[in-house]
Amino acid sequence: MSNILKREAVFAVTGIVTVLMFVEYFFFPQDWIVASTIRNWAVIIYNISLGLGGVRLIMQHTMGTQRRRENWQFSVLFLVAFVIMLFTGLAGYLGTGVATSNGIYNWLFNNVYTPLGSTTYAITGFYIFSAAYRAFRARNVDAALMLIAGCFVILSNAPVGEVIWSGIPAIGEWFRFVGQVPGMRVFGVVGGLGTIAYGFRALLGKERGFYAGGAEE
Amino acid sequence: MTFILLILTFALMYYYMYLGKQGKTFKIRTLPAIQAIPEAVGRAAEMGQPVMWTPGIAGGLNDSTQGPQTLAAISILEYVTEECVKAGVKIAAICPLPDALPLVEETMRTAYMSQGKPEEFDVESVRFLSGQSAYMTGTLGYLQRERPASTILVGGFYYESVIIAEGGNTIGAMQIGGTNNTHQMPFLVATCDYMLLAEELYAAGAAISGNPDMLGSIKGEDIIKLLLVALTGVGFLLGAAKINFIADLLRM
Amino acid sequence: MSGQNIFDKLQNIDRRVFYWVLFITLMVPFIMPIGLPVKVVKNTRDLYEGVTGDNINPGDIAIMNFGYGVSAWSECAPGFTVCAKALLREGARIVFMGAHYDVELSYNKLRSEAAEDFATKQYGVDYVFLGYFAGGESAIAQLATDSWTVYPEDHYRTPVSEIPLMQDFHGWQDVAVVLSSDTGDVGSYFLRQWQGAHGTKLAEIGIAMNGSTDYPYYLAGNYFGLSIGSRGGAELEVLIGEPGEATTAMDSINASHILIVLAVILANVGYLVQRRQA
Amino acid sequence: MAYPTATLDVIGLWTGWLLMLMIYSYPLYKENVTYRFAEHIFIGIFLAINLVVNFTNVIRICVTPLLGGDFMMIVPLVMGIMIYTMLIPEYRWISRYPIAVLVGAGFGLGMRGVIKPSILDAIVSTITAPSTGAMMDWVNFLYIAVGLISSVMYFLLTYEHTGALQAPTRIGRLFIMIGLGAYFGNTVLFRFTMLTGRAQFFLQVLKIIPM
Repeated sequence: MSNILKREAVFAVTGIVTVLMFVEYFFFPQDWIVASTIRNWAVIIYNISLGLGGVRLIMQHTMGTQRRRENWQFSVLFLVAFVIMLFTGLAGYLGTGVATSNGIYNWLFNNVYTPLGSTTYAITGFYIFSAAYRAFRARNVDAALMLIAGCFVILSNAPVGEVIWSGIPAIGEWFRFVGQVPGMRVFGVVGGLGTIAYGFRALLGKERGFYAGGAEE
Repeated sequence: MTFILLILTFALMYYYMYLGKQGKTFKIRTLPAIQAIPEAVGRAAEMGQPVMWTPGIAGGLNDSTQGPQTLAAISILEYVTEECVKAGVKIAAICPLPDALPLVEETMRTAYMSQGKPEEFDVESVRFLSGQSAYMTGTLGYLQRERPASTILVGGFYYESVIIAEGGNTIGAMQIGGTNNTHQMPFLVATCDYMLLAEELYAAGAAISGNPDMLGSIKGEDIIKLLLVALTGVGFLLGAAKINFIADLLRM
Repeated sequence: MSGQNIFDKLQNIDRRVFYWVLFITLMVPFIMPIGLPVKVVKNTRDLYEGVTGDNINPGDIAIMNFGYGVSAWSECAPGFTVCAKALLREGARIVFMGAHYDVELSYNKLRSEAAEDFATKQYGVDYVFLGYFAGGESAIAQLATDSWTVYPEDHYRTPVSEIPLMQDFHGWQDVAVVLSSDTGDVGSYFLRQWQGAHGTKLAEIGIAMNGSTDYPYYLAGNYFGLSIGSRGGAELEVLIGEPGEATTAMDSINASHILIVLAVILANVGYLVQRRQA
Repeated sequence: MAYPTATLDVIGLWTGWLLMLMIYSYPLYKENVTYRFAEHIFIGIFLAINLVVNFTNVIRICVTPLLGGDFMMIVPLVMGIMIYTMLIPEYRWISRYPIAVLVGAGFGLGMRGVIKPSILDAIVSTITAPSTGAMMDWVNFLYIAVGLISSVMYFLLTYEHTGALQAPTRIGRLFIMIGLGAYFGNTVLFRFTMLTGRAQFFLQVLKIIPM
């Protein structure tokens, strides 16, 4: 019984939901209330599940602080930042319906979260520079082709490419709009097939990732 | 046509899975990235440092293209964890995906159990980091502080791939990468020692298990690929002669 | 490492040297601008033409999805702003939505950048801001079939049943065009669940990084137009005749792109000479 | 936008500027205490925003309709809460049900959605000959077709790349490398644009250039 509940029934639910999505796509081109409802549920479940990570992270840092693990002071910093932001945000939401209506939340959002988000997002610029420096070396034909395509695209993307040599934009555009098409298209084709095959295997209970220890605790 | 191709794919996969069950053997071609996993774990054992696994932030489970990548990454995690338990190496799983956390934790727990050492599983070896930028900065911090000997960067990655992989390079870690996200492949190719490109990521699970069912399904998939190659080849020749029969057929 | 010759060193320059040089190189053109002309490519022109002239009618409903956060403003906002201006000037009605927590900030920025165009329009009638959505592809598929379940209220908590524009928007059949600007995958959700499933007219105002994956879809006709990165934004600014942020950034882009190519050349000179010596 | 004048806004601007330097101290120098400081603040604040936004979202799409009489909404609400059973070892299995719904929807939407745009349209586009007689268009037509065929063959996973398959799979790999190189090049533009934005912010806060 427990195996049925813990494993088979779980697969059945996955399979049924998947099939409902197929049925809608192929037989109800306008809309099908059953699939639509299930999808709406999935959206809601997903939203609720996002809180789980939060619970885990708080547990992680609280334990780190209690046990005075290395760098525990930073766990305290994390918890303080978290608590202030959470309560001010909720206060704003419960008060007016919009979280940013709370002054403290809004200030932290604009002046801490926003610049930090932009900063960390842009940090890739540095790393891509060193990655290009190391990877773009003509070690063999494969690497040389990657190097040539990469450099022409880089130069053609910037208006200055045309100033250096009038042929750069034409060659760069060829790489961007023709040269790379087979390479990119193949990822669509085989990636798509891979998605279908993986889904099929998982639905049949063959993929370890999905049934993740499903037979027992 | 979509319907026909979907059914045909299922049918072929099922047929070859059936043949696999009947004893017909299929082999997956050598995937250097998978062969390198024991080496990566062995390196960590020699150096007395941990192995880090992370699946990227893109793969929410209800996401059609990213979710399967996370699940494939979890298949690889199970194998890596088993190897780590055998070698007595610590493994840290840094997971930024809340909905995948239960699977990650259960997978590792199961791997420890299968190696007869359930008591060694430390739930804190699964670390959660919320949000992309926080995940990235947190992982960089982890790399610098714990200095893992090897990193396994497989799954649905977004822009954090190049940062985490360059962070791994900085500390001299051996790196195995893998993703089906085209936009991150160039960076993992540039920064990792071994790489699972696109569908190879999904096939890795089958290669690891050696399960005839799974290998059969990959064979079925290959037959579809050959069919598509043939369609493209014939379609190209007909198309060049301005006969659009195949294109019209596929548009149906 | 005293035995290192110059070619060894060229191959192993400390990454921090590059990082410093790069950051400084990006700053210099802001202090000393150059201003090179920007050429408009076909995919950008197709995007612009697809949202102007005969291709869009007054009253048509357009969805504009902020698939980018504040962190990607430099890349996505200029092109997105031009398209919003163009649609408003054509009399189209716009439904704004977003997949990032900070979508409100991106929306506010758009409002201030296109203040003159919004000034003549009425909220709820000519445009509406639905705010953030989570739920990935399921949510986008759901939006196509039953939009009101994804957004029972707009961002300001007004029930959609009380918003005039929303009376005409229940699903894919009501929408003339979808423009998505993404750092992630939302554009591809629209591609599969709207364009692929229902043939909706769709275009992407994408980051340059995704130009390579987006372009084959443009060639195949899935996207009617495509703007690629800040360069695409600068091209759109040329097309609408209003130079803006992307045009300003082009000088720094020029300088940094030359720098990276120089670094790659240096590394290869070192590598090839050393290989010959060996 | 003009440089702010209100004290709180000016402090905010400088806070953002300092936090930026703290984060960039990692690539420009090395991992250090200021980086760790900014890192932990960021993780904490981000998590809180994450929770607030998702909480409001759940209220909006689930609780409000439920209170308005849509009693079916109790199902996803309960299933969502079921995911939290993973925190209790003996009831962890219950969390598999909501995950099954998420995964099922993901698989269904993915498998049904991927075939047309990613596979069929890609092939149709590859085999549709150019409408013009321009030589270059025909060369490109040939290039893309040969490229797609050989690179799909590279991904044949149950055949070793030897014998008759050696040449086409080798060529396929070269096409893939060109694709990845071009991709890398495009990404450089994207990443540098982001960094350009930060360089501009750096100068603006110092009032070296106008805001």
